[in-house]
Amino acid sequence: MPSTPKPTESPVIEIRDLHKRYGDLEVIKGVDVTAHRGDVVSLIGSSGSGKSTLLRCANLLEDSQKGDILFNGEPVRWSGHPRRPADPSQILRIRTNLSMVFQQFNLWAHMTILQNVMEAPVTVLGRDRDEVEAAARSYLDKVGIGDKCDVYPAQLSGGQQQRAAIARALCMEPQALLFDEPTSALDPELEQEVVKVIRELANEGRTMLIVTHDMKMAADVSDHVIFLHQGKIEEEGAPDTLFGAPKSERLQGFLASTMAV
Amino acid sequence: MPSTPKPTESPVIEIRDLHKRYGDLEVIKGVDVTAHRGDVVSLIGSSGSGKSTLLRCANLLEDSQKGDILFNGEPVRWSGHPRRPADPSQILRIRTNLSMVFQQFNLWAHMTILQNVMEAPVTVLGRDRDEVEAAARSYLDKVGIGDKCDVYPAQLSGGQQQRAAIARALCMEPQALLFDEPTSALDPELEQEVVKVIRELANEGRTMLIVTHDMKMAADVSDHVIFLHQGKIEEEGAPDTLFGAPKSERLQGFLASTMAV
Amino acid sequence: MCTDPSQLDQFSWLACYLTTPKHMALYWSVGTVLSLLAITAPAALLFGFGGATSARSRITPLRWFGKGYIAIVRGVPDIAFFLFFVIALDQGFEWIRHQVKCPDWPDPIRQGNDFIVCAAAKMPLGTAPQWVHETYGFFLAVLTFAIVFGAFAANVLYGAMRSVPHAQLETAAAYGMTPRQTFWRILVPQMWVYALPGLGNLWMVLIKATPLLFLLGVEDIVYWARELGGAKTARFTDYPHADWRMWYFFGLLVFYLLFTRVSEVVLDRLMKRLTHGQATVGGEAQRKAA
Amino acid sequence: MSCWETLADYGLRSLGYGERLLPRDELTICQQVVLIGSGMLWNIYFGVLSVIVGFMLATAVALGKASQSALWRKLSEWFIFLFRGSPLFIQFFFAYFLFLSLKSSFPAASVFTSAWSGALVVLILNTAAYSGEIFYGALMSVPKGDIEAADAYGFKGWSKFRKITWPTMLRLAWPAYTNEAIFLFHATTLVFFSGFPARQQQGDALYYASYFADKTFNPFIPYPILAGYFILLTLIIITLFGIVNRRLNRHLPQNDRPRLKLKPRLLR
Amino acid sequence: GSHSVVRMGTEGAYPPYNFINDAGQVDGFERELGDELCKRAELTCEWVTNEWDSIIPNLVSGNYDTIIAGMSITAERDEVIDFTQNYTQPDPSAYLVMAGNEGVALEGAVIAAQTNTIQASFVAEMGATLLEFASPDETIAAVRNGEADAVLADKSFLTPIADEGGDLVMLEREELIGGGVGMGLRESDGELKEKFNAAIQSMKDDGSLNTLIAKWEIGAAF
Ligand SMILES: Nc1ncnc2c1ncn2[C@@H]1O[C@H](COP(=O)(O)OP(=O)(O)OP(=O)(O)O)[C@@H](O)[C@H]1O
Ligand SMILES: Nc1ncnc2c1ncn2[C@@H]1O[C@H](COP(=O)(O)OP(=O)(O)OP(=O)(O)O)[C@@H](O)[C@H]1O
Ligand SMILES: [Mg+2]
Ligand SMILES: [Mg+2]
Repeated sequence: MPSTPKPTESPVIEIRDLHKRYGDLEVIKGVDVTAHRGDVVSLIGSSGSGKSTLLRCANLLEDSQKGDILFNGEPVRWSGHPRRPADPSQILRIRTNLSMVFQQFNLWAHMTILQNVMEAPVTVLGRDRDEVEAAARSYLDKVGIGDKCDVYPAQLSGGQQQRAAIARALCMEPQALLFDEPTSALDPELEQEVVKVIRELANEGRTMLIVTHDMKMAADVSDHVIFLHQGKIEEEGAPDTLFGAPKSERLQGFLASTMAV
Repeated sequence: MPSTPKPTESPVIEIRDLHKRYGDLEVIKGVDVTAHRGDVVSLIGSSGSGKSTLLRCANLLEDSQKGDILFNGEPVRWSGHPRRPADPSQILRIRTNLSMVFQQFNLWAHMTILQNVMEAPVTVLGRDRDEVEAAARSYLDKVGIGDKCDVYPAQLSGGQQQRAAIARALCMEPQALLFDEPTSALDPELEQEVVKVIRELANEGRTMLIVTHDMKMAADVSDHVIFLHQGKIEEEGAPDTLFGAPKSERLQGFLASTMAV
Repeated sequence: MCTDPSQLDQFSWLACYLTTPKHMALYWSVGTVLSLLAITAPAALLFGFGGATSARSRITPLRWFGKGYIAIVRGVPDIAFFLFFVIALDQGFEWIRHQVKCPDWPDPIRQGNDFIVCAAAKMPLGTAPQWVHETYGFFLAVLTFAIVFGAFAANVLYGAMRSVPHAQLETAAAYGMTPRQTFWRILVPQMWVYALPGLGNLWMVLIKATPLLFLLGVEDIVYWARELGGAKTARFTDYPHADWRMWYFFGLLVFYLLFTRVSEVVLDRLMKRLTHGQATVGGEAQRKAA
Repeated sequence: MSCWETLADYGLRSLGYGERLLPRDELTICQQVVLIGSGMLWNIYFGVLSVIVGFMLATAVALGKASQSALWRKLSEWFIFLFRGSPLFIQFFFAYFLFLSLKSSFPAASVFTSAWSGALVVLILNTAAYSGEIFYGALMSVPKGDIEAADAYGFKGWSKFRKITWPTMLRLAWPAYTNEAIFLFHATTLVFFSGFPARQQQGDALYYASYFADKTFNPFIPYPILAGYFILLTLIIITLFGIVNRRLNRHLPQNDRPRLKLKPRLLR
Repeated sequence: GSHSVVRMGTEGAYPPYNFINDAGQVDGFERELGDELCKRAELTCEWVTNEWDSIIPNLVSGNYDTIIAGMSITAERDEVIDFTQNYTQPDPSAYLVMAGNEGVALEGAVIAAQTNTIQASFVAEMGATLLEFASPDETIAAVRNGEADAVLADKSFLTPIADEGGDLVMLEREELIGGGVGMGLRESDGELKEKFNAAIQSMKDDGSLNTLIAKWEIGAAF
């Protein structure tokens, strides 16, 4: 599945020269990412290289110091200092079209799993409660925790929580999805399920940014892979070329360990 | 590294016919695990199969309904109904010889990373503060977050938190270690580092129980692999035989997905 | 010269008026109130800590004692408590001293309505100078306040201890910390974040309870403000005036507001330090503001 | 006179029904219990109404203090500061004074010179300020992950508050809020003690307790009776609030395992 | 028992009987009287103020030895404590109203009184609408701001206020509710009671008590 830019449409997600710092620590140092409709873009890189931060910026959860973020060609309007998104209705429009699976899951502790999944579609999108419930149950079944509908997050195993978080994102049926290490707590079998789901989503035309440590998965699902190193893009390209013939030394070293065993 | 029982010594960790339920849900249904000095035992199995629960039982964090747990041949004394460990001094002795890395890391939120690592050796083992600090810093360097000594857990990336949790466990220099998916948030490079650390520890004669979703890692470091399915041991053996020639259908299916890509 | 009629209506009249010995007593009582607060707050915190720890103790009688203390003292309005408890406390002390010092005393302690202990058991001794009596009264007031507010503090701390995420304690146990170590090293440091808002509130309530001091026999600022502010006829004072309580109460209002403001600033600082780097909305706001 | 008759005569005396005059001599314990209990009706009236109205106002105040708008923030901050920063009896004093002067310009305001409405207003504002601060503190302690997830899913404004923030805020605030509710009920004893005049000897529990203490010169009977009533009332409040608390915390795994019991060795 | 120092408990808020003067000291009729009585009984005395509501409980519990606080001798009180002979004649209570409102029908009026006083019970019994305030100042204020039509209090307390010549005037009508005022003592303290009784008697006999009563305008002489 080679990356096929569709020049007639503007990209769903476009990040231009983004800079972000926490206090004195510069975490993102000028990063560009473009993802068109149906694109799956993977972000790889070592721990602490800024992958989660980049996703959080894309979702407007973090302020950033410099650079642009565009959705469907529409640039985010900023204001203030430190700058932050200026237009609440724009933020809302963007976020309802964009679902995120957090690295720490962030399930709402006071709601059952089913409520967690149903909450946003019902409250934010105003969809019909019964319809949403049916959809939520089917998504929970899809990720294999249909029997855990009525328990609270604290009673789930790590992998079950992660799957609930994925179901929650899917149930929004958004234009684009942001996955932060969506299979970190999953066994290979379930990982395959998730890979299947991601492929289906891409076929439906949804755009995805995926942070992952799993090179096989990155190679498997992506149209485009970005290797982040200390807040900068060290190398990027189609998975075949990137994994097959890495150019930069850093990436070669990084990939060497994957093959080591 | 084939599993070599040392009949002259009693096993460091021995679990016999353990049963554990949460309310009506039976999670562990009679499991036996034996790990001698220097043994690395991996627990694999799908999400929700009871791996974390088993580790938590081994650490006496959970009550169990039936079965025995022995450390260095000494059985845990139980009392009460639901039964729980009866002898506080025994619990203490066991736990100081046993360090755990939690699936959710559970770093102490009010302490900096360095304090997190130093806390238990200083307060529990009563070791010299300066010596422990030196050791703690070297362990943090070893896992690659020596520069994050003075920040709080909430300011770390997922992988950094996980590494801090590993350093915390190592700094106890215990007889045995329990790792719950210790590389779930780590990139392949760091994972290799952790694998190296585990090997070193095994060479020093430390015993380890490792829950992991990474079959390569399991194959790479273990003396013995246990495949858990719905609270029971479905199959176990040396990694070569288990991964090379799985007997049970469930395991075959489970491993199929690993090879799938 | 202060009563010189020619100087009435002038600034110097006010200057004289505000420096009468009676006003000095008002200013002195400000010190009394402040020192009472300064001593009561740590004492109440201590009572609270003791109450909270015994309420979660494994030893059943101690647990009952802790829970009983919290439930009963917390259940009674402070006014009602003050109206009879100090006298009871005082009699209690004297009764104990009487048992110790005058074991051979022939007469009963209760004679009809009277409560009579031997002279040596009196608290303070009948011969003691007035300031000893006042100090003793002050001490009784502090003790009463500490017992009352200790119960509320105990409740706040008890709740805060339960708010610390269980995983944090479990981890400590897993690392071999004894319950005592877990308590002091993990639970106590972490509970403050959860306890501070409640304790801060309690401190505010405590400040606002000082007007009840006069029920305990301590002449506090409100007593003096009432006394000074009430209408005065020329027969009993050199400074007759109408009902000026309005102004005195306004002064009190300013005093309490200022005092509250200072407390808030200090509590805010404390809270900032406690939430620093924590994964909460507060910690996050602090980070984003930086 | 039997105790039942006393109950019939004085049970509703605090509201003006029953005997016109209070008992004067040969005061029985029964009379004290009945009349002080009758006075409790006022404490309950003040307490319940101001808890309910104050709760809503407090939520608004907390939101105001956390709001982006400087106007709302300042307004809430000053409100909290003023009412939390001054003793209740000073508030009563100034409120009574204010209502009196209002009365001279607006005759309609004369209702507020009576305790049942004037003191209620003061109590509501007072508890709204204290609880508002508690709620604000809890708002700041909500785990940021919860809010981020809500943000990320496009929750905003009211629905974000109602669905995500509010339940967690309440859960965190509840122990302190329970304290505040208890304080409020206790504070109702100040209404007649140093605030508003009692009319026709219709007062609250403390009013009657001090009446008896004055008549019998023995504080050790009426005040403990009053204390008993309040302990009972407080236990009821704690129970009701405890039910809510359990509901707010129902998602947390139960750790209330039976504890190790130290067996008493007294009988050996 | 024997008293090396006799502690005299008073309220300090009831002029002319007792009040705190500008110097912050207890002053008034009872201060002068008490000092003189102590001199005659050859006792060392010390003045203590205590809040009115708990003035009797604190006496019986031994926190001071006498009450000398304008306390009328009543049967109820006599059951709990002992009184010396009275050192004033019974003081009538009087009504204070706004100037121009002298014609008010008291039985149907709103009458203010201080909480827990004999006047409060009296108003309740006479059938007027009783309005109770915590302090005497507030009862006066209530008349001024129209909350009450009249205030009922001890005449000697109201006289100086009416004398100010302001907006308030005293009615002719008086009520004889109080007894004479005496010193309160613990029932077990008979010896002290005798000493003070003797001292009061000697002041009555030599007329010095009447001089004091006249000086402080307390009421009728003996
Ligand atoms: N506190 C709890 N209360 C009730 N059920 C629980 C609780 N903790 C775990 N469970 C259930 O026990 C089962 C086993 O959980 P466990 O955490 O051991 O799984 P696991 O094998 O570690 O899975 P994972 O790989 O996803 O972490 C799961 O079905 C889970 O829902
Ligand atoms: N709240 C924060 N305050 C300060 N520094 C932070 C904060 N959050 C993250 N960082 C730092 O920013 C850097 C990038 O963090 P980020 O979470 O983006 O890493 P990551 O690439 O997702 O790593 P991982 O794979 O371990 O999750 C890290 O060095 C981290 O310590
Ligand atoms: Mg990350
Ligand atoms: Mg697990």
